[in-house]
Amino acid sequence: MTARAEAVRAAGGEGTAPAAHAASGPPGGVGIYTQKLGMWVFLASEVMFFTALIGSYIILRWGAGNPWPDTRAVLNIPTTAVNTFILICSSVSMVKAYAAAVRDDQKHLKRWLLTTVVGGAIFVGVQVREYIKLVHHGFLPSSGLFGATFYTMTGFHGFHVTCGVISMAWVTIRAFRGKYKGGNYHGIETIGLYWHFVDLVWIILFTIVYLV
Amino acid sequence: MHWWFPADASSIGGKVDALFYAILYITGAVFVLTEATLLIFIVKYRHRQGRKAAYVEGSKKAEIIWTAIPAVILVTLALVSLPVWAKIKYYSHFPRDASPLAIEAKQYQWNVTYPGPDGKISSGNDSDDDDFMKVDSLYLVVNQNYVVDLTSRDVVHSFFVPAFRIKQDLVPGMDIKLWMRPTKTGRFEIACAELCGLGHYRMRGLVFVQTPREHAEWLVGQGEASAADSVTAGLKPAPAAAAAPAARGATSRGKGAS
Amino acid sequence: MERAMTAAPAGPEAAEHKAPNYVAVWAALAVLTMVELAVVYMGLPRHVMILALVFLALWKAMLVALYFMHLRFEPKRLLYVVLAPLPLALILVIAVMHGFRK
Amino acid sequence: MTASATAAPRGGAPHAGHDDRSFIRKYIASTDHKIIGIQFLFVSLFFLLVGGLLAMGIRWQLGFPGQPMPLGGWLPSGVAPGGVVAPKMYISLVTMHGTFMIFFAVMPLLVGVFANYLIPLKIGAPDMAFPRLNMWSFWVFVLSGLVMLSSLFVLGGPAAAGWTAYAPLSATPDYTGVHLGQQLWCVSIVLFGLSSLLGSVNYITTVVNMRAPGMTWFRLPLSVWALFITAILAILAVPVLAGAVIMLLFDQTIGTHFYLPAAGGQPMMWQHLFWFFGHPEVYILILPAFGIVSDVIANGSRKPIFGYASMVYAMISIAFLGFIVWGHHMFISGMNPTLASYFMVSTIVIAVPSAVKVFNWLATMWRGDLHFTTPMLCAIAFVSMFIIGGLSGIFMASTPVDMYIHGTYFIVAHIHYVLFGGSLFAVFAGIYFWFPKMFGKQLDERWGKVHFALTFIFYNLTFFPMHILGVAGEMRRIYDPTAYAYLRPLQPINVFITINAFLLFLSQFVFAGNVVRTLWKGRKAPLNPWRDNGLEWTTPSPPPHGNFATIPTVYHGPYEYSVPGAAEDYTPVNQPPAAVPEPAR
Repeated sequence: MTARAEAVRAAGGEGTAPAAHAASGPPGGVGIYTQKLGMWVFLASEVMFFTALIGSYIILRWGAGNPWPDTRAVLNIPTTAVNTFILICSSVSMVKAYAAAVRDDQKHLKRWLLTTVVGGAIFVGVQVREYIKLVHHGFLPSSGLFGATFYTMTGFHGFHVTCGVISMAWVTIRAFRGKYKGGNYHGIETIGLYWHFVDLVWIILFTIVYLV
Repeated sequence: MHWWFPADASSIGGKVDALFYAILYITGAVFVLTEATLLIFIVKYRHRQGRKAAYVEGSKKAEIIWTAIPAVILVTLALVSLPVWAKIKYYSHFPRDASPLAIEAKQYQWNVTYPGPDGKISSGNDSDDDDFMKVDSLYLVVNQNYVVDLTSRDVVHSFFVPAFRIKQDLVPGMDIKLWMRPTKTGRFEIACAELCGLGHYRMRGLVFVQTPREHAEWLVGQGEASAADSVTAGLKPAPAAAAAPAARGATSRGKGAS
Repeated sequence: MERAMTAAPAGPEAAEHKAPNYVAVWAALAVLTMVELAVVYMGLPRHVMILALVFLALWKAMLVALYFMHLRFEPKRLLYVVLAPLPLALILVIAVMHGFRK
Repeated sequence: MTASATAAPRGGAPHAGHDDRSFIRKYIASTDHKIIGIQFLFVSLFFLLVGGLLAMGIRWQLGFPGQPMPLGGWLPSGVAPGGVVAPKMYISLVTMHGTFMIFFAVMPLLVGVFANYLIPLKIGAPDMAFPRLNMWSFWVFVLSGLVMLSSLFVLGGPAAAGWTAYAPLSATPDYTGVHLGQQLWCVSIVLFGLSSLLGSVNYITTVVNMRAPGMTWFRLPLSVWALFITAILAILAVPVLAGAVIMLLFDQTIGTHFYLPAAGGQPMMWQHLFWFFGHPEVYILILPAFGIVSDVIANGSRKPIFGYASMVYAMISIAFLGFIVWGHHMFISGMNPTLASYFMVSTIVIAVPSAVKVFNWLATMWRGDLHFTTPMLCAIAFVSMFIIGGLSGIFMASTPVDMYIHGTYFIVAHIHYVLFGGSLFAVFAGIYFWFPKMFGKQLDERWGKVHFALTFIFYNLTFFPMHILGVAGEMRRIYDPTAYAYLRPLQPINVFITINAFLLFLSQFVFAGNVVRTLWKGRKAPLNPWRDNGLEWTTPSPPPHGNFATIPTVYHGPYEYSVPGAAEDYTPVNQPPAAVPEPAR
């Protein structure tokens, strides 16, 4: 940790040597390369976006004291629990892909990326199937506050996962084309951050929407 | 020509105005000082041949002073405002001896519900509902406390009586209470102060602040007088009370009667 | 450009910390999810259940953030970027909850 | 990821001389932060014009209620029968004026233009961290602006629920009769939020990671500090608006009830979410102005900015406090009054750092050598107008006084003193100051001063009397104030304001003419016309693609004017100190 901090300070801290800076690639002010920093800043704003949605749910349900249906009677908890597990697994395969990229293990990188995409796609598929069933049972966004908040929160999460799957697929294609060779793991780590964030949001959503 | 506050006609008006003037004097003084300083600097330090600016990067002392002074003034202001605010808006500070009223706003009118002879606003399903309703007109007795139940049927409105210095939003789905005590008799205007649709500008009502006697006479005229009101109005108690139910059909009554 | 960016920092930054045992974290997440389900079907008093669930969810979220997003191994300054929105989110929700007049 | 990787020319040198990009890549789908800044400039000046025109409609109706507008006969009779503003059109005018001015004029003028143009140049970077993202930020902004513009022409008219879009008025067409217009408003705001997000991620990352060697945090010019803090505010506030607006859109379209009380929805929740965004937004609209004005005043006074560090800390504390004061927009909304008391105290506290900034600007001018160039005049006007706007804000902070002036013209006066007298004067200061950098030609100083003088006079004559209207109790967003007996005596003031508003509007054509004339046949500007210290003046004007031939090294702070013993009264930040061998680390 300290050795690393030293390295960072030398490479990119305040008062960088001109040569080190010129490429704009090396870590700058906080010792974090640009894409990663940008992704984290973006995720900070995503936190606020989900705060608006989840906060509204909390406010409408507990703050305003609205009557709430028994979620377990409406939603299929076992299926979603399995689905949650699939999403967690895809997060694990993502870090495995990242670890493979760091040690330049192209075979495993491709394999784990593929696993991640498939996991994400299964998650989205199960969610869509869940939606179709719910709609068939007459549970709609217009069915009271629970319907509204449920579809808005899970819908926007699903939208994020879908975006994630699409960009993961693209990253996978790039990986097969050999774009992440030679320890070039920045792209993998950056998209991975987004992927884990989406997973993290789902962990919260699963608990407060389905279980509570 | 009247280009300033409308004449104050409620018990809290004086306090609000006093706070306003206090802030006006403080900010006025700051305004004059800062703008005068600015003008003096503009004139005194304008560029002239051979002048060179002094190299001054800052002064801890000066900065501490001009952080502390506004802080003290402003915090004092907050402390002075707090009790006035509490008196106006905290439910715990509402007067105990107040008469009830209910105002329901809808696009674009004020439905004022008055208690009947029983002196209470009945909840909607009360069978012996003797409340009565007036549209856009609020009849009050001078120096009498009122607690008003504010509700809205459609969008957010804002109940604003400039002469009383009172404003309170009416939010659909919420039940908000407000108290007031008119201190001057006369006719004042009620305005809507929150955009509520294209008829917002004509959502106008009137407050009639009456002496107890005038008010009792008005009640009798409405056929809504209680025995006590009739006495105040100078009528004999028994006949007035007996006559009341017969005359009541003339006025629309209860909530949602419009 | 890409090549220029990647070559330099790869060494010190990545090799710095030993990769955490991702499988262990994954197992922990799986177990915690099962515990959550158990809590739901155990029939605990409602507020105890909610408290337990929120605690478990935060625990899982922490695991993901610390190990999968390797916040544990990042400079402190990045942690501030990440944590900055959380108090604001809390303030928003708590204030609005108190904004309703009971 | 690849977005960043593609365009940023390393070190700038390779492209500096010969630029072989096609016309489209160079001027339309450009990833060059300077072109994007200039694109933002012209697009948002156009929206400023649109917003101004809408304001003229409002003022006509208020000054001369019920009389046909000049040229009003051209409008369809459903909107303005016989050229007279109809009540519904009036509400739409008010709504769209606020929306265009805040989201599409002032915010992009301050952030879109100056953050894009100045940040890389001032910190010594070849471009933004993510140039292609930056291009998308601009084009998404254009798209959102077009959506908003198109809503003016759809059946049912544009949004008519105020720029604050209070639910439930905005949440269902039942109350306004506006269907598509209100939905387009929501779509446009969400797109706008996306654009602002893309931009802000860029600004933050750029400032953090791409500063030139020696450009330490406390050597950043205050303009960069301000834009950086603004970007943080935007990152944290705008997504909340996006979430809230999306829920509003769902209420309008797919039958949810987030804000509709019929099924338990909460109108108050909209207000909280909106103002949780809305108050930081106020600071998004003023912090960049603080920064620009600080740079210009130090330059015009030929003196270091007084108390640089406390200026930075003041902005940081304003930014933080800005997130916990939103409730002061809701004192009379039916919110728990105890909560209102907390908000009053936090609001009062936030006035302190603003006061510190004003005093520091005054102290910067003290014992200076003031050059009254047009940018300096605009910056001084900013300080003097911001004093008024800041002081009038104190009235609102006091809850009992706010109860009376809330929703009156006092508020209208206040926000225009802050947003026009404040932000727009700073925008003008910035445009006059950096125009030579952007286009290599200097705006005519004489016409600039004429524009300044006319704007300053008519601006004050327009907005100052609004304080009086407010004290007399005139509500805002009132179609016809003469409907109220107690407002009828105020009509002469309204007429006076209207006449001056027209003159203020016309005065802006002096500026437009100056810009057009200068671009067409202006003289070439000297390399450093204001004898400024900033890094941006060390490259040619306009700077080549990639900005700097070699990445400069910074040796000292940005405000080293009139250093004792120096030959010149300015010291560019990249000028190595004669005596000290090593830059401070």
